[in-house]
Amino acid sequence: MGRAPVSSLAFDIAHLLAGGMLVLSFVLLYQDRVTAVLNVFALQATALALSVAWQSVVQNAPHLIVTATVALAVKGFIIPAALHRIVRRLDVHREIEQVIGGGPTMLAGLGLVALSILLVQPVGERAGIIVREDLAFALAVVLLGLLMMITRRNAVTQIVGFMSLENGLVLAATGAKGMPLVVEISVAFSILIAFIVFGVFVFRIRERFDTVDVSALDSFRGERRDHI
Amino acid sequence: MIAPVDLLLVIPAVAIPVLALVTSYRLGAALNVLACALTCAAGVALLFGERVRSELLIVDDFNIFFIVLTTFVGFTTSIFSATYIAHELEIGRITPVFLRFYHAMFQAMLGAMNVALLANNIGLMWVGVEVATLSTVMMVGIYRTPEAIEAAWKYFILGSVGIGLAFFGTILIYLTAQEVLGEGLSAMAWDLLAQNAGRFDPRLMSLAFVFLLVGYGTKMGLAPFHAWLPDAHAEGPTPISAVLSGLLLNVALYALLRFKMVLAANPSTLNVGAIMMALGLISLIFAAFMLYRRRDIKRLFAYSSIEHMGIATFAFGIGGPLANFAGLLHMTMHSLTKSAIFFAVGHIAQVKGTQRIADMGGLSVTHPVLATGLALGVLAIAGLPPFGIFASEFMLVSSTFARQPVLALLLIVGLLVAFGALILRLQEIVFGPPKGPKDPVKASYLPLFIHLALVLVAGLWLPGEVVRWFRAVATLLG
Amino acid sequence: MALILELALQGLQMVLVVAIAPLVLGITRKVRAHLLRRIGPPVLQPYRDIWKLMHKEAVLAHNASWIYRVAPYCIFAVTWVAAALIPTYATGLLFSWSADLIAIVALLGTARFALALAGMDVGTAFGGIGSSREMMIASLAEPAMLLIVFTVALVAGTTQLSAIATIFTTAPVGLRVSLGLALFALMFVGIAENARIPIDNPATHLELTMVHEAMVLEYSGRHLAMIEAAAALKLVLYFSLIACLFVPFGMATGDKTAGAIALGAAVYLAKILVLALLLPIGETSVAKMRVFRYPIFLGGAFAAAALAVFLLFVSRGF
Amino acid sequence: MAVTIGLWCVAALFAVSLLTLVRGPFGTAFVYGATLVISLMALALGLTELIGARVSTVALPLGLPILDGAHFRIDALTAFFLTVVNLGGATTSLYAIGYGRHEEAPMRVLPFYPAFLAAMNLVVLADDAFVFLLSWELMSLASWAIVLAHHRDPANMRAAYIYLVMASFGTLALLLAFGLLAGADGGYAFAAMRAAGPAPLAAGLAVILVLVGAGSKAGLVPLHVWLPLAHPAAPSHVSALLSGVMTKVGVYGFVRVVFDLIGAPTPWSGLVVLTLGGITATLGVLYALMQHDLKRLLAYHTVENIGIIFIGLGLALAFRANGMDVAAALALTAALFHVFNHSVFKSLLFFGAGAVLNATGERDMERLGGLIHRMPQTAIVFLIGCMAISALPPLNGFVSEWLTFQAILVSPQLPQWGLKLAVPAVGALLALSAALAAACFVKAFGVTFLGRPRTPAAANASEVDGFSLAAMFILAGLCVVAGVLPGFVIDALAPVAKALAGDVMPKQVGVPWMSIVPIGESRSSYNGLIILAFLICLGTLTALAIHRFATRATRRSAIWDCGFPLDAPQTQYTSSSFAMPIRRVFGTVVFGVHEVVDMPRPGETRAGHFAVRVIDPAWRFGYGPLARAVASLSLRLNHFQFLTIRQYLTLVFCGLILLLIVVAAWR
Repeated sequence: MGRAPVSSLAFDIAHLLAGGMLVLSFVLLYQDRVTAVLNVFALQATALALSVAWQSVVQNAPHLIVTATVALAVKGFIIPAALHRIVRRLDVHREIEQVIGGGPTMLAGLGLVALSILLVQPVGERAGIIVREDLAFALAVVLLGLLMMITRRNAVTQIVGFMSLENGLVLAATGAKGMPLVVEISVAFSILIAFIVFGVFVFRIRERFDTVDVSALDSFRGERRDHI
Repeated sequence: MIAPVDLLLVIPAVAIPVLALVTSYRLGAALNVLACALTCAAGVALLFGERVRSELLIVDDFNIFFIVLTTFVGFTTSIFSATYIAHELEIGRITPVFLRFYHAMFQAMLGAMNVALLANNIGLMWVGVEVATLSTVMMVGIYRTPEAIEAAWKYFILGSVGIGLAFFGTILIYLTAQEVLGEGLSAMAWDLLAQNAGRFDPRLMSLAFVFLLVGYGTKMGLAPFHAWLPDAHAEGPTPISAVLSGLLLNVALYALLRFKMVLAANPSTLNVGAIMMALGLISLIFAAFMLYRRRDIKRLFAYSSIEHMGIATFAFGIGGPLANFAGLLHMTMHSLTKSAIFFAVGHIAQVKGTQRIADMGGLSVTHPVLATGLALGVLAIAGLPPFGIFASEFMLVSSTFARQPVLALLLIVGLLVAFGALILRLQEIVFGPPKGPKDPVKASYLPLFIHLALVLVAGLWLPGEVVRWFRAVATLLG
Repeated sequence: MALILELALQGLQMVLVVAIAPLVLGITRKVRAHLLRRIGPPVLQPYRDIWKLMHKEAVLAHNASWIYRVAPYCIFAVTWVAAALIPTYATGLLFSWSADLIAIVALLGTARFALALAGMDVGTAFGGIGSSREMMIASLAEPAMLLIVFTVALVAGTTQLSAIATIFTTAPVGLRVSLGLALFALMFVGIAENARIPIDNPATHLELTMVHEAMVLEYSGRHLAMIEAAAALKLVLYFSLIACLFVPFGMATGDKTAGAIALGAAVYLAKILVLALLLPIGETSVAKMRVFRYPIFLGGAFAAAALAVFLLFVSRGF
Repeated sequence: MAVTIGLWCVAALFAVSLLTLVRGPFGTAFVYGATLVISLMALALGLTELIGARVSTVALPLGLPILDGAHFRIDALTAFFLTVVNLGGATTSLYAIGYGRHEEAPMRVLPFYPAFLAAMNLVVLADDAFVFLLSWELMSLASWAIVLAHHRDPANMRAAYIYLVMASFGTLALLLAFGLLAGADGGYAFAAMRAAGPAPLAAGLAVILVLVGAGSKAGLVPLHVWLPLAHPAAPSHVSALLSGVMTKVGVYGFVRVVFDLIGAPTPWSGLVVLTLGGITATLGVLYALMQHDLKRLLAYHTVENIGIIFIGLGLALAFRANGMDVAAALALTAALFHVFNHSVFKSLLFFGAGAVLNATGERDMERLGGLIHRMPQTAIVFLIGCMAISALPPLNGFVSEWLTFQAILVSPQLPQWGLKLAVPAVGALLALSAALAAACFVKAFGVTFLGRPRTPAAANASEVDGFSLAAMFILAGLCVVAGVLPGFVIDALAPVAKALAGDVMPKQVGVPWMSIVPIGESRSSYNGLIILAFLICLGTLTALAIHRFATRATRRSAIWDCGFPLDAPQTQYTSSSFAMPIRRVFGTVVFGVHEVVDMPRPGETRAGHFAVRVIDPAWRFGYGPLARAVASLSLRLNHFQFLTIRQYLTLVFCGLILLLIVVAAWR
């Protein structure tokens, strides 16, 4: 990616935090134990919170602090804790079955990062430098989150995938200078996630994300294959 | 005196808590109808008041028509839902508690759609669409059968991902805009965006549109992002299926079109028309073939909704005044017709006690009026005259063939395949030796036949005002 | 006055063809018999047969309908009209233009239609077999006939028989391969249409290969007489068609002086006589065909006619 | 204003149908009586306009929103087809006053019948693409509903389904053609299309598309498959409309677009139409010969006659393309004359079939026979119809085919070698189909009305009611009149020829002795009147003479049958045995005939069996594989209904990545 002017401290820190989130996404992809995944995600949430806080300082937009605290509280502590509970309650397999192995997933992830940089790279003529870097990272985090959702068979890890996707969104939103409604929307997202967790917990949706037993699935499709 | 624009938002907002608290079923249903009627009246009043434009809300040629349509279909659906839900309550498929929840959610959804349509702010519109989605998720799962929960869950997850992607696109649009329009609300206002799009960064806009297309495309049920749609239609209560097909898909497409307008105002952006045409054709042909294997009547018409959304998307993709006009007409006609079909289907499924097409043959013998309604609806949706969809498809196919012969051929292949499937099922349901129970149906035919009458009239004659709006929007869409 | 003369000439032609029809039949039978080393019936026998049949009472099956009784007269009348419209001794007769070659062929089709229906009326297996085969033969012969008409019309520029005759006698048409082929094809078609060997055997009964005789199996008395007469007329019709199309010489083409008329009549009778001599020679030299070899026979006729048309294109180059 | 009157008639018809739909059955007599009256009015209108040869137009504030209203127009062509349509409509209504009484579910026919008539009239009146296609499709829709009248029979359901899908296919083809003619900015008014005059390539493409679109309605091979299924499925009077009239509306569509809107044809388009017509004529009659269901036989014959009509149209195109306008006028007149003739005698024949169906409850000829004794009047009119459709002089069918032949005989003057060689071949095909038609109707009439009854049903049949007979006798009379006085019809068609072919045939009325001369005295002439007079005179004179001077004695006795009569009616020739020789000759080549003979050995006592299966190759090679392809494709795609959420997410992901790559690649 384009070398940034070293002078700007603001850029360096933002760059550091955003990059940290990206790295953590890779770690998430790499993990194959549920508990570890949850811990790593908590870490990423914390990184997000820090980066948002830093943005609020840089853009001197105090309301972003709310977002930061919400992110830290909800995604840093409450939800990981809740998920730990669920894992214990519903004894979800501790081992995460992967659809494609770790190596290929990593390669795919790298490809996605390259793609996102490729996409954002030419944008920068008029966009501020911070915006561009953040955007590249945010896009990469979003795509990696999606990748995680589709390469893991385990409900909990899929929730985590979605949440890291959403981390990317919040990163981008806060990166956009003076964007209205960011706080509200980030809060709304947290509620959304709460709903998902709630759903998993209440409806006992374990592997209904993805079951190997197809016949069981068809019973949930209203039309069975024998009708065909 | 409070302006109709605000009424459109206030009435549902008031109705939600009230309906959530009212315990009596009859009262709740009546209030629901009343609220919808008031909203509809406010929408109609909009036609006569002067156009409004504020930081957050706007009324222009484009959305005024969709607001009237949405509130109207909401109104008719509420009438239908009253009789429908009564029957569901009798056979105990849902409990009074859930019924209160249902009515509240109904209003929430309609209100959210009004927000999305009225919004002059891409963020606000996004919020509207998402709230509408989430409230429908709730209602899809309301029967709490494993199938229903499965459908709702699928809808929820795919919808959430769509939400996220659409939001990312919104952020990108804001980023491009704020470089020109400065920070704050003005960089998210429709009219300003459309006016100044020429000075935005085309690359970022194109990138944004891709995310918006996937995000809102998921809401519209464009293949391959359609997965939630058939099951959500099939497993939820039929009024919800009617509103989903009739309104929510339209609102999502409306959002997409707003963004297309912005892009159309900047010539140096990526040619998104091609992408939309591709997605439209894929949806059309895919859905057309999927129609053949359907055994569940509601799922059948859900796939037909995918098909028609594909047609509309294709129309806007190819662009030009004629095709855009056809697309707008098609959206309108489809929402009226499809909701009418779901009204009929709801009653049919109730009297026959099943949604399996195989178990509901010979309807014209057992329930002639319902059969007539369904037949007219299906013939209309299949694109037969003298109904409105014939007019829109007439314009679309002929003008496309004059410009892009090959695409027109693909288009008619899709249309023909879908036609074959629909007529096959129609004959299976309406004709042949009668099957299933013959007991009379307690139905309100009013909404069904009002919609059909409107579609019929629109197929032969459109008011000059509507034509003027459509022309104006068609030119804006480029 | 002139009109009356015209009518008289037309009437003369009509009477002429009817009058000579049984005689022609008799001659062919006689010649055939001689070729087969038999004495054979006297030449005038057909007159006697028809006369006798006319005076016998007609025996009808119980379920015979009016069609069965009307058909013979209808067939006779149609064949007579068709025969009377072919120029024999003079061109440009009063009604000569009321039907061209195509119409005459179609008139024969009408006669065939009536005959086939009559064959099916009583509802016997023989009648059915006859009708079915008759119609098949006709459907095979028709395209060839049309192409013959096409050839002639190409050369003469008209399908009007007396006009064709006039042109062929007056204008320098010359000897043409196409016309030869057309003649060949027309002979084949004529043999098929008149139920002669090798397509059919006019002198046979109780043979499953018979066509014409199978249709008229139930007939008796005056009805049979009519059908026999019609058959004889049809033979004469084809003879005079060949004469008119391919050897139209000696006809009274100009103004109808008595001399010209007399000459034309004499020449006509001579032509017919020659053809009546040639036909049995051809017949005796071949054997009866199996039913499903008919397509090959008539296919030959069709091929010849088609060849005639195309050769004409090549030669004329138009 | 003529158009206004026409539109009022249409409106009245719609009103009748709506009234019936709302108020329930008023009773058959009312509906058919009303349609009879209205059709008669429209018929009068058509005739007056045809004689007067005026053009009148009107535009209503309806129709396509982007268009300045709905346009309607009456010109010579419209007037002629108005006449044809409403003649059929009037006679059918008259017939149905009697026949309709036997309908068991009248409400499944009554509301749609007037709508069907109205739609057909509207097609003819339409003057812009939208109104045209709208009424075109409405026509299909109404008739579809009627075909479904007896919906409990699965065969009828199948027929109706295939019919509607084929109809919509045709409509889409026409829509594409109109798209070409209207251009990208939608000049959908016919006037605009006439003015535009498309580019040669577009014109050629449009001709093909119209051939497909209108041809599928008219029943051109290989688009004919719906016709023999749907026409028999409907109640007989509606079958008459479908076969006798609606196919003609298809022909109208072709003529209107190709001759009027596109204008300036190219020779090869003439060649294509001509060849297709020839093939259609021959195949149609061959399939007809193989049928033993009376109504299906008639339906296949419609295919044949449509072929003959298209031969004429193709010739007209070819002549027009080479500036031989008189010849074009001749060919066009022949085609339109045949349109009229076929509408007359095909309606007549379907009426007859309906009468037989009523009297015996049978459509299968193998179970009929000897009806001439029980239903004498029906037998007479049916015979006249058979002779007319077999192109036998002096009836009307012959006149139009004779004119077509005359047009064919002009063809050598065409410059193109392809046409030179094709036209005689087509002529031979035409002759072949004429002869086969004769064979086919000998079979139809002979097996149904002659011989001995094969079942009690046939033995106990009774004559039909007066209304039906009246309708049939009117049509039979028309067959004779149009046959002996064709000059009037030809002159009535002159304005049409003038408008579409640019020239007219010489005036016929006033030629001495009322004979007709296609292009000039010298070429050829025909006089049905004199021939008929001669036939009657000679026939009666001979009969009288014999009865007077010879004997009139007659004796009834048992069948002789060559000495050993078999009095079981099953020994008669059946329709399939009648068709056997032709099946043998053409069978293996043209259609996949499949004969199964199971003959017991001598001494075995079991019954022998013989079965024939004739498969329309259009099914075997065309539609069957198509249907199978759709089925298997839908089966494969159906797996997408059974994926898991994660897999659906994968779809979304892949779609997103793909689009992103597109954006990245776009520079």
